[in-house]
Amino acid sequence: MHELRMGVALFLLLMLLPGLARAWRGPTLTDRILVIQLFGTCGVAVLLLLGGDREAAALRNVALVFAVLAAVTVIAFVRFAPSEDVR
Amino acid sequence: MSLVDWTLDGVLAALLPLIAWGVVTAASLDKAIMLFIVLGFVSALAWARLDAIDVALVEAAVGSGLTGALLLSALPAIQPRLRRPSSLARRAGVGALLAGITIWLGVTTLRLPARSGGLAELVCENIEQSGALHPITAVLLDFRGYDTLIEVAVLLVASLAVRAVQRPRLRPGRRGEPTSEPLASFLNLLVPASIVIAGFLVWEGSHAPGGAFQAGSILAGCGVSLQLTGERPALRMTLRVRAALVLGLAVFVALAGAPLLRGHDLLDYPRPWAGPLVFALELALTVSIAVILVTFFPGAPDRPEPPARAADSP
Amino acid sequence: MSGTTPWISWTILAPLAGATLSVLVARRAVPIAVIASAATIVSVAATVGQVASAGAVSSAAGAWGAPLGITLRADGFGALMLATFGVVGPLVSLQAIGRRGGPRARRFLVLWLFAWASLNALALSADVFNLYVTVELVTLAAVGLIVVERDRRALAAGLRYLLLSLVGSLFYLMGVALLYAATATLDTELLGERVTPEPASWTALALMTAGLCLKAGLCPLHAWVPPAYTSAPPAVSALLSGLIGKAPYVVLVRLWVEVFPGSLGGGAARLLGALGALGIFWGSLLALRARRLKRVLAYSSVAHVGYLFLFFPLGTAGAWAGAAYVAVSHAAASASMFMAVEVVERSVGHDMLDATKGVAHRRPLTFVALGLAGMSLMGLPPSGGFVAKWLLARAALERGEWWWAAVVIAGGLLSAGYVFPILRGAFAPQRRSPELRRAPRHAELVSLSLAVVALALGLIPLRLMALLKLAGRS
Amino acid sequence: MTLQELAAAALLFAGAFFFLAGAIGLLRFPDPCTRIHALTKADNLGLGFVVLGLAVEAPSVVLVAKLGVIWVLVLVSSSLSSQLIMGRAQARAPRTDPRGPT
Repeated sequence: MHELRMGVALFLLLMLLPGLARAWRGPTLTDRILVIQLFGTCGVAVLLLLGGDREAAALRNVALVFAVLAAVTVIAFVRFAPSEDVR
Repeated sequence: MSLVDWTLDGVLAALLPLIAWGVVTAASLDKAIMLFIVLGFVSALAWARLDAIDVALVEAAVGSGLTGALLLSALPAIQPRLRRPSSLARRAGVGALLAGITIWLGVTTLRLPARSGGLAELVCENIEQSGALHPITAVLLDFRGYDTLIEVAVLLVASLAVRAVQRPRLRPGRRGEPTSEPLASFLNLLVPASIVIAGFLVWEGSHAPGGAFQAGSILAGCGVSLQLTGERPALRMTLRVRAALVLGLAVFVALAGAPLLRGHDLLDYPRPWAGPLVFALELALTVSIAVILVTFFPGAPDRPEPPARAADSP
Repeated sequence: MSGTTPWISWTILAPLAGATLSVLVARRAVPIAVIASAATIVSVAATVGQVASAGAVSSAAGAWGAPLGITLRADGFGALMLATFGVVGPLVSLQAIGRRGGPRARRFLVLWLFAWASLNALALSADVFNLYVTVELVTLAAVGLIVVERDRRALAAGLRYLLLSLVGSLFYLMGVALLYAATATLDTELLGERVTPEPASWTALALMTAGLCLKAGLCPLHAWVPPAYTSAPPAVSALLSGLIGKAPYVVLVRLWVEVFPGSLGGGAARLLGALGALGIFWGSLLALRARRLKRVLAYSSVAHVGYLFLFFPLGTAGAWAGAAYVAVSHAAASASMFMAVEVVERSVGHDMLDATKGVAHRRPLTFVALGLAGMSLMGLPPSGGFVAKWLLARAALERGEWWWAAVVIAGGLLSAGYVFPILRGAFAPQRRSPELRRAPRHAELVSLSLAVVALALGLIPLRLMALLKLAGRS
Repeated sequence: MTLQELAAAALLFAGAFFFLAGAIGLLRFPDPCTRIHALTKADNLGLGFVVLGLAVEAPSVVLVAKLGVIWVLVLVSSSLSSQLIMGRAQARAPRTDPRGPT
């Protein structure tokens, strides 16, 4: 079961690569903030998977922190990011 | 460690420099910031993987969450000025120097004699007498509490310095954009959730990874959200805010000074009370760290400036 | 620690408590700062007294002791730096107290109290990681002080200083990590016993030294110094050049003398000495060419950092006394000069070199101060600067390395070249007396008292040296 | 392999599939509006299935509750984020694209 969870975690990490490609290419800031959202969710999932077979709840706390702060970046983005990009 | 574990670590280790390279070579500032936030996510995962949960918590909260928001909020002020890439030769020179140092450090680290984990044993031996059952908290607030005392002063000074140079120009909430319905209901959920989670993390800190810094960052994230959406006005330096700002340092200085009056060394907590005292200190620090982090964000001016001065800033 | 009053801890906690309180009760910031300063001065005096009578004093934070906890230790060197900070700093801060507490003066006082606490903590720390933390607080308080007037140029200079300083900190911190990995301790005394000549140790030493040299502004890493010292308010420049600029050097000396005792006299030490000599020449030459008073003083500070580094290649007790004397006398003299420039600038409206023309008759106190402090900078007897340079030159000749002595003497001549024009312009006869604005009286008095301190340092050299000899190993 | 483990494995695989779908959509879809559509699959369903997969095996109810809280938090904040991001994009769209019905 440990193997399976690690395998899924690894797979999710690999899913970050297409995200990175999108972040690199853009072309708009909107695309990039979407990538950040994907990474946040992926991060939560990976942390939960890593913590799945451990006694310590600590890793799930990291996921909790990720989850609760996920929107702050987006709110700052909406407030402050320059606006010239949307096509 | 199975093959999957190794591959997982390998992918993480490969992702970090890849993203970092992207941050450094990004053509525009906004792209660099976006990639930097991503870098924060991945390094939090890496710390978690290294079993440094405390660091992972801080990285998740401060490194990616708050820092990302802070960088984004600085973007409008600096965007037009970033137009001058340095010469290729200079960049190559700096790059070569840094690469050299990095390789040398790597070699030196690998050649270090394999010894036991530093002071870890000593920490575990003495943890019963300290004010916390989690080794990291014990080190931060008891064994090396004096370091943390000065670090808290560093945070407060940083806040004062930032406040000295902030302009009221970027004060959100003045823009007259009404809070949308979903945003309002989200904030209604965020505030209680943040308070509960922050309290939970402080409590965890006494026996598990967690503590004042992580909890403070959560509260700060909530405060920043309220401030950025204009739901709450920017922090003004009222007496109450100033009290929250200095609470952590004040409690810390008091805890450091009180033993001196009784002829002991500084920060020498009376041992039976060490646990409750450290916990009270954590609570005070949580409040202060949260307020200090919020003051870093634009929109937290000294006091309401008269309109004449607010208008003349370019 | 038992029996004796823990003055050593109060030297840090008193200013820290004062700073905390004056943030909270901003309206009463000035009286709080006065009380905290008085308490700190008493603690510093008592600590210095303890060290002078009974030798090094120490205290273990949290009663844990090394290697688990952090030790504070006041030896001769630490006591000397405490005394320097405790005399020069409060005198400079008097000008803010004298201004009767506008918001700027209040911000200045709060940040100065934080800076003072961190400087004292730095002088007393016997733990390489704690030294890092104190250096960080010194740096951030310094940045806060540079930008205290919200001036645009100062903001750029402060940010530049902050970024370069953080790079320096990063290097230092990497060194700390390596040392801890190799020896499992952070305490300087234990490190001195456990450090062995292996790649990790000297890599750590190299990283930490490079970082601290950047922070100290050793030539050729001094690019941040002139903009910071010239765009900050003069009182802040006085603190920066006189006290805060010495902080990284204090850490560096602790590293080289206590943690890596065997490293003195090697090729690296000669390299540091050579960079110091380069700094003396380059700083002095730029000071000669400078057209503004503050710029002259900023480059003069670069040159004086150079003198401090001549200690490393010489490494003898005499050279050590000389370097410590440079640190102390330059602190007083440079702070005095910056305060005098404040008076001139306020009187005339600018600080070009010719600003001093004909002002001597109208601001006699300031020009007595400029003259006395200038004597110390040039190294004329009987000033503290003279004793410092004489000790350094003698130490060089005793070791048969006359070239260092030549550097010292040449540096003195060059400094005469940039100090005399300031005074000559002032005493030149004027056809008509210039229109002067009101100048702050207390700044004049502060400048004069600092200049007297710089001069007096030359008259009581033996007592100071007796204190320094307690510095143990050097 | 017990039935419980099988169920967990299936759920985890389902989660992974939706993450894959989201990532590919983010990379391949032509414009931000469609990309955000792809992304919500990963956010809601992908994480949801992973959480379910872990919950099946969770030793205690408290842990299940905690997983649920995390999922709900991510759901709420991601739907809000999508809304804010698209709101921002649309608020500016008419300026560049005022004419021409599509």
